[in-house]
Amino acid sequence: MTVSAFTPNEMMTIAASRALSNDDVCFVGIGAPSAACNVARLTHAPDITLIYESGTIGTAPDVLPLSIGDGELCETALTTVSVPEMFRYWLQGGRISIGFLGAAQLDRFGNINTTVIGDYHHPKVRLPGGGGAPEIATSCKEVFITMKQATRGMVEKIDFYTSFGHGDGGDHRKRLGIDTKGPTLLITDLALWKPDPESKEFTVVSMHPGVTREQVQETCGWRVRFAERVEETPPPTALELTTLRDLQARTEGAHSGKKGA
Amino acid sequence: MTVSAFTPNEMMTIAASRALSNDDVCFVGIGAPSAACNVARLTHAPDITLIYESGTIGTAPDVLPLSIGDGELCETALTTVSVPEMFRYWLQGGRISIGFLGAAQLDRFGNINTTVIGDYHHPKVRLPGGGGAPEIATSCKEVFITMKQATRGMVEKIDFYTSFGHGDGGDHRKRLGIDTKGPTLLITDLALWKPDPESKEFTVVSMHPGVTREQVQETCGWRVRFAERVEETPPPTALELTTLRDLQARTEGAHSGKKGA
Amino acid sequence: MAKFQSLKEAVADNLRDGDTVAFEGFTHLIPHAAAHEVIRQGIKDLTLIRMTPDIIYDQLIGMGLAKKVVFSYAGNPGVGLLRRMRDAIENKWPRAIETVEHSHAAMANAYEAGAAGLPCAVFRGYRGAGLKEVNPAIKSVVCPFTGEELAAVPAHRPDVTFIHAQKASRRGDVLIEGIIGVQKEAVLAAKRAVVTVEEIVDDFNDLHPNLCVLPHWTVTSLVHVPGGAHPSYTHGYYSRDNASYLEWDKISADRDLFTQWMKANVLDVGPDVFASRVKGL
Amino acid sequence: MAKFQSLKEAVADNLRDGDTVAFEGFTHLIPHAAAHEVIRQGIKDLTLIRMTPDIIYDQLIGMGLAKKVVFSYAGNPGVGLLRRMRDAIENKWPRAIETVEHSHAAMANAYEAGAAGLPCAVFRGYRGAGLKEVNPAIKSVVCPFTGEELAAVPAHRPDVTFIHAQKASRRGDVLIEGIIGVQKEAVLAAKRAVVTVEEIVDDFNDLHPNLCVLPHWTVTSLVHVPGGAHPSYTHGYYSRDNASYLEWDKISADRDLFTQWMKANVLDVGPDVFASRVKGL
Repeated sequence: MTVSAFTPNEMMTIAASRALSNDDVCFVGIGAPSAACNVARLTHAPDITLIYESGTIGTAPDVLPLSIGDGELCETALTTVSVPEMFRYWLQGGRISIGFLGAAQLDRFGNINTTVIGDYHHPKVRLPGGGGAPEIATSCKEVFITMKQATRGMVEKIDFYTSFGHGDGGDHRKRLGIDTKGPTLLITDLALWKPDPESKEFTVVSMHPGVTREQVQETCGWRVRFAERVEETPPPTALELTTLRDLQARTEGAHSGKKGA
Repeated sequence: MTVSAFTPNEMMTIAASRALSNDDVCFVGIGAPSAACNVARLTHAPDITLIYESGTIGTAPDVLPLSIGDGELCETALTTVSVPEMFRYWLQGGRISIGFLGAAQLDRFGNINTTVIGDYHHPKVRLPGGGGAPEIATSCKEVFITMKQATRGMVEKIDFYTSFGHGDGGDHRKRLGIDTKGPTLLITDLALWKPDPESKEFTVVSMHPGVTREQVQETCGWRVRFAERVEETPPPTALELTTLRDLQARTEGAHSGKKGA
Repeated sequence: MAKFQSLKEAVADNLRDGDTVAFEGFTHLIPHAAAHEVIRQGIKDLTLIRMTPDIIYDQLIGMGLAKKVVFSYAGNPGVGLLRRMRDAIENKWPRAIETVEHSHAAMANAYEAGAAGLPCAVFRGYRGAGLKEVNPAIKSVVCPFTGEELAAVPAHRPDVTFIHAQKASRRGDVLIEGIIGVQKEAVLAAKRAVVTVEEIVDDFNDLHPNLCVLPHWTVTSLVHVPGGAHPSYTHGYYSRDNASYLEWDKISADRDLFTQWMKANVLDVGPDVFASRVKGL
Repeated sequence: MAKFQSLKEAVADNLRDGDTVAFEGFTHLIPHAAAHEVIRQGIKDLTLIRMTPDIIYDQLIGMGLAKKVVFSYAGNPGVGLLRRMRDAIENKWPRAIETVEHSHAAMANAYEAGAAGLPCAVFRGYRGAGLKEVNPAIKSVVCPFTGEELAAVPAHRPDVTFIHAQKASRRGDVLIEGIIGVQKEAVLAAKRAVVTVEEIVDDFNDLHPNLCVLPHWTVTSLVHVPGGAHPSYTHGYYSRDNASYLEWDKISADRDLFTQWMKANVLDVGPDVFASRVKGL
């Protein structure tokens, strides 16, 4: 295996990790966000503060947690607080710089649905729901979203507003009295997107190596806007890729173990 | 010294201690309440739970604290919580059975002033203020009041309502939506008083040994009501008196010590 | 005052048909043994409160014991969806259930308000969120100083809360360590509280003063159930049985398989099996 | 991000004339050394917030540095009244001060709300109490579910909070143990926080997970001042100097004696004297 070969998923995680800095305080969701945050911590941002909504502040897990409340998170944390305190003092208190969210459905303004497909009261599919997302979306200074592109997920109109992004765009957040920035970055397996400064519509600013505009459009349910100048995302470095793969291998080993393993 | 000789102060403290039981959870103020609660704990109520507003729950101090937050309270407590938690979960949460209050001024309905003598905005004497009292008076299931009788303290009309007792009497508490009992016992150096079931006016139900009705009236600023049948408070037992005196001697020794003592 | 009981007695004495009940534990310390005893006793028409319904509510719902679920995240953590809960919502199997859905922040604040004896929780939440359109229990109050509209939800006041904890002292005080979640609040918010513990120790004399401790007079019943959180975990005792969480995804996918599994692993056994389930974890 | 500084720098960098400032510590861990540095620097027109004003506010007020005091209990704990504060209120010496008076519950809730980023605190308080007639900052909100009227007070949001704590790690994380009071809330509610500590340790790797810890990114300045709470105490380091509290009653009773004492014991010395003051306690 050469490190130059990488999957779109790996590129997505690594691109997300690069958007994080040493001074960030991140509210981390499980899955891709957790991998990205920990890759950042293990590469260019060793002092980044990772917070999981289970109450663990300043965690440094050696393997990725399967759940948001794995023991490893508490054992490696600076401190572990109660869940009400987490939501009151730390999230609502405005102390989180980056909130990471995933999405089942996403629209061009960064509004997210993870609640239901179909009508809320008679859903076609009942999804897990919002968890911390409604307040993560409005209390964190900025929100990063990660998801794999698919027309099923990136849709013209979401079925339910689990969490608010830029609403109908423009100054919609401001009109609701929300003074945080909201979604400032969307990291997919194909591209990096940023909201247009005026309309707040997500706009492709960088495509990952080898990705074409057609691929980006084909996997997206709305008509994609590209920035005037679209960069190419630098490919994963050897360090980034081995860090991610080592982390995932350790994680696999730790979680697949049956009793006593 | 024989144990049969006792001071009015000692009688007051011991009479107060007798009103407490093993199952009580007491919110303890400094001074006479603290002595009474600890005498109860050291005699007939070893399992009583003492709580000080500094956050210490289930304390068992060997000496009486000088302040509400002495180290001894924390060292002997089951647990020590933050002050916001103390006021939210433990006091406001309705978990305290007895709140103990003292008073600079008291009226016949158990309303207390510890804030100012004279006008609030141009006080003759600025007193320390209410501290925890306004909410102790309404959140504890019952309130016990201790004070030494004096016409200066037991007055027809208090200058300021630091904490609410029975207001103007009758169902005044209920009319304000307060569903706790309020003052149910007043323990002075001369007598035990209980509110009349209807009018809620404090009524002498027991006088301490050797005390006369005249003494009670002379030291009280309102016309005293006596119950139809006034008991005589049993004098301190040898155990009660030695327990109190030992506690006070230990306390004296601990607090008068200069540095390094 | 805390009473030491068998799990059977503790459940029978405290939980009745139609009660509102919270089982709490945030990934950590989930009271599985207690939930299984409720299932064995068939206590029904329950209103279940829980931030993350998780496997135990999937089981209670799948067994037809829930009439309503109040929740904020209905997933099998790290695995996927709750298939029995979905089946109840989407297909009314084995019965229809009502749902009251909140955000985590709202649920945590509602427990906090319950513990604090308040009628409602006030927080900055639900701004722009769809839940306030579909959940009539989400209202607002206006800050009298700034004019800001804040979210308000009713305080949680369960009839009974069940939690699992590390230790009880002989007097009945309870120690919770590690990821403490909302358990203290859930106990203090409830009329009655049942706590299963890994271990009973003589006293708590040597504890650090600032740990999460519930005094004995805040607990109704105490039960010694080693392993009682499995397949969740107990910090300091055993690890999370991640394989069981993955396995649940398969078991819960099929009504028959679910029913068989519940019979073999819940209905036909007792709380003593939990100790053996955590051996080697 | 926490910066390690001298006390002189930390005060000069963070506190300005006219600021709103909280010095917290509930009997325990009162930041005396920091208050004395503020007095030496003569920073004035301060709005002082503190549940129990205590000796340090008596000193700041007596030195004419306060224009307003927000408080809930103005006493010398276990001793009596605060004589300098009384002199300012009753006789405007050395200057008139404005007072905003609350109950402990209101003050604790106001810090909690400040830490939680809310504009106001909502609680069940002040029922039948006279303070709500004289303090216009006490208002109410109505529970939208039960109709109950609840008290509301503005959140505390000090420009600066000063606290004293046991330990800082080299990274700047802070540990508070024992009677933790409202210090965590007071720090999180403030725009800037200055923490004096007894000791600086390499790291906090061996701490119990559930202690009261402030991460370094919540603290602005850290200062190593052994004994910095004297005559208050630091759990695990030295005891309360009760004799000094009793002595203060005499010193503060007389304006001249007070002025002389302040010169000799505050103005003419530096923070290094605190270490010697706690020897043998």
